Amino acid sequence: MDCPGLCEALVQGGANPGLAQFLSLFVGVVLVSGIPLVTVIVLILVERKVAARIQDRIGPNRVGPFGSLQTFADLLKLLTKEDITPTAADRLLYNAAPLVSFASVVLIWAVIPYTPYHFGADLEIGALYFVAVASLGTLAIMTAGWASNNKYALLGAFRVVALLVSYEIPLVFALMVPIMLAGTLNMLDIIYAQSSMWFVFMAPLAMLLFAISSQAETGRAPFDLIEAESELVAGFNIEYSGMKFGMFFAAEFMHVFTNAILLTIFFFGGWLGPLWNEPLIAFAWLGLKASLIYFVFLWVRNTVPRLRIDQVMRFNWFFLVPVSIGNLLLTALLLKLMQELGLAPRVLQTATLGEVLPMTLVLLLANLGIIALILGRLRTTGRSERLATGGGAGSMAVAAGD
Amino acid sequence: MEILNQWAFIGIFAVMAPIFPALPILIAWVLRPSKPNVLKSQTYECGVETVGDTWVQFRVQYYIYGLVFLVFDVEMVLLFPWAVAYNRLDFFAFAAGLLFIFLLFDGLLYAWRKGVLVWR
Amino acid sequence: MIPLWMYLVVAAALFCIGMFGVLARRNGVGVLMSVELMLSAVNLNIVAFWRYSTPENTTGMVFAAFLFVVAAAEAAVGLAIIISVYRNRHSVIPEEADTLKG
Amino acid sequence: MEFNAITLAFIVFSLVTLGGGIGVVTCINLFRGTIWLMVSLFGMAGLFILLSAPFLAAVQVLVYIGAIAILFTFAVMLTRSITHLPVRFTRLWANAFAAGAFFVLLVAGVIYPVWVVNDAVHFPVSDVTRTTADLGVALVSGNGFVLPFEVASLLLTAAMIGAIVIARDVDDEL
Repeated sequence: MDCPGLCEALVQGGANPGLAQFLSLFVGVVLVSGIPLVTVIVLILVERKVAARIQDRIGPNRVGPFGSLQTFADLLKLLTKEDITPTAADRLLYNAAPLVSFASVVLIWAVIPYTPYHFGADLEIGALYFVAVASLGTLAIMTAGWASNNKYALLGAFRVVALLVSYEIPLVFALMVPIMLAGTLNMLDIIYAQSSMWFVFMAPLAMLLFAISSQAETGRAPFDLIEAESELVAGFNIEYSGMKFGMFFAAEFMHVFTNAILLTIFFFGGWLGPLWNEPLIAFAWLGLKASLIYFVFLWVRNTVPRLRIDQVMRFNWFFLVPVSIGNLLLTALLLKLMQELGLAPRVLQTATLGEVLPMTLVLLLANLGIIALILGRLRTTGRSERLATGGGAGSMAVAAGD
Repeated sequence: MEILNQWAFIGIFAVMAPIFPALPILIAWVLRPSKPNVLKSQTYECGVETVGDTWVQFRVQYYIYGLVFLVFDVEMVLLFPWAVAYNRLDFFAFAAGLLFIFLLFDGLLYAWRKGVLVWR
Repeated sequence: MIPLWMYLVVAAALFCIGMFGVLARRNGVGVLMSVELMLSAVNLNIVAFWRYSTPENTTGMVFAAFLFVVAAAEAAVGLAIIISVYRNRHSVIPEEADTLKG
Repeated sequence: MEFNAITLAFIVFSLVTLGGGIGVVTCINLFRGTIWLMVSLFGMAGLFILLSAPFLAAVQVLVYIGAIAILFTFAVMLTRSITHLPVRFTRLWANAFAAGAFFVLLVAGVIYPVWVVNDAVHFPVSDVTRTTADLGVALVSGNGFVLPFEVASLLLTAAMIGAIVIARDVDDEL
């Protein structure tokens, strides 16, 4: 049995090989899952600080230096809050839903390569694993809404689920572009395929589609119409209070950062950067890129207005889905043409910069062409809609598609 | 066995993952006050008494969104191997993928034409 | 390593549970769920046979993948029919919808 | 057969699969039935992993838990009286007996004589298995399964159109 590192040391120390292997895996699990759990505590503070700055406020600044202990204060408050379970609720499912919701996000981190040498599991189907695990979250929301036995919760859950499943289609079609370029589902191989050129230069449109739909998957602004925390009751988690609500909340925060990390891995080269062979530097690159993307997500969240559900649905079915399918087909066509002409390497993992440059240029130009076309069409559609409604503000938000 | 070792990690992870959120909930269960009363544990409905049954009839459009998603999801399942193997294949693979997606797109086009994807 | 017959027994048991559901459940949605169980049992059999007899071949995997397609199509159309019948007759009991008229 | 981690995993996944199945056919509340179905199919995904088919396991979770479960829950809510059906079963004992007899027949008549005693195929002939990329090559290469691949797409499109026609409200017509 393969048993390196800690496991080997344990066996030499006289432990049972099976037990040693289990223990080493267990320690690995705790280490890997510890990273998202620690990050989420930091993220909540960062999110509040950034939101405050964007809205010209100061943000939390009382507890600890610069308010850095605010999250712990909130945690203590949540721990001592009374936890009300409505009598009409289905108790088992009501209690299971927040656990599944949180677990569905933590589970994604099992396949994330932190450095070239440190990762949880190196699965052959890593990218598909992420899509599959993320779909557990949808079921958790459905269960939460149903088990609360509340009309608003159920209706909220139905709307979230309809939104989530809709936006999963462009998400996966956009994800298929880097997979096709790299020719593998393995997360490490996808990163190595970008060693001479990041995929964002070959598929900027797929990157944008992935970013938009993953933002929608987290249910945040401008897609937070179901929660609408400033106007409506909270949607599917209306009956949840105390720590159980806190778990839904933490899962959402973690999901945003997870999406930033995934975007980094699929399009921005993961831990690739100067001196990435050093584990610490590689980890720093991953963290830096993901933090920048996370900041952009926060920026979008705090500046873009909330959309109505019909607008969100229309935006998805009449704009994102066809564009993502068209993008996939166009990339496939160009890639195959260039490969047949000998202008593109078939294995990107070992290709040099000179070999990938022609295909990058062609794909980049094609992507920019589509983006220009879409923007032109949006402009004309938007103008005609504004004229038709007499300059109503609502028509500006989503003027895509038909 | 190397592969199963990776999956053993996922297995332990899957058992551990719900325990992480369960721990704070358990701690809260010990710490929190618990004074339930009839009014407090009623179903919340904007402050007024709950009216009628929760299992209200929903519109069929939710089902149709789920249906279209299911079809796309299964199509994606077959497209994933196609995308992974794409670099190894010749031009015929593109034609096969194009036809596959074209057939799928027909269904989407039908749904558009019937207007079932417009939220109402 | 686990011998093949153990997988076959599990698949057979699941198939029979599904069969019981199809025969006995009065609720149309319950019947469809049981059909999904039976299809899954078949899928387990296919994958087990593939793994134990011809793992160097892709045929078994391809078959299993197509079975997912069939299961999805079955669920989609079956549930649509149940919804339609329910709307017209306010009943989800298969035996009560026997006139074959929408 | 020695007792090791794989055996333990097999037992756990089998119990989850069969327990979930029993939950599906016996539950009163259909939403819980959907959850039981997911539990059962989740266990089956574990069995797929033990059979070194991780792609199929991921697809199992993606398709069943991600999509079919959602569809079932929507359908349960659309046909609301379903959760309060007074009678769960028709001819409970006769059907239970039939299913049990069929199981005994399968095990004693087919599985035991052919695969336990006969020892025809007992253990995998090789540990070399095919990957997702090989599946992709088989699906779209000319001498592979390209025709079934396209027919699958056609079948799904037909199912989608058919289901929309059947399920659509009449007043949804534009």
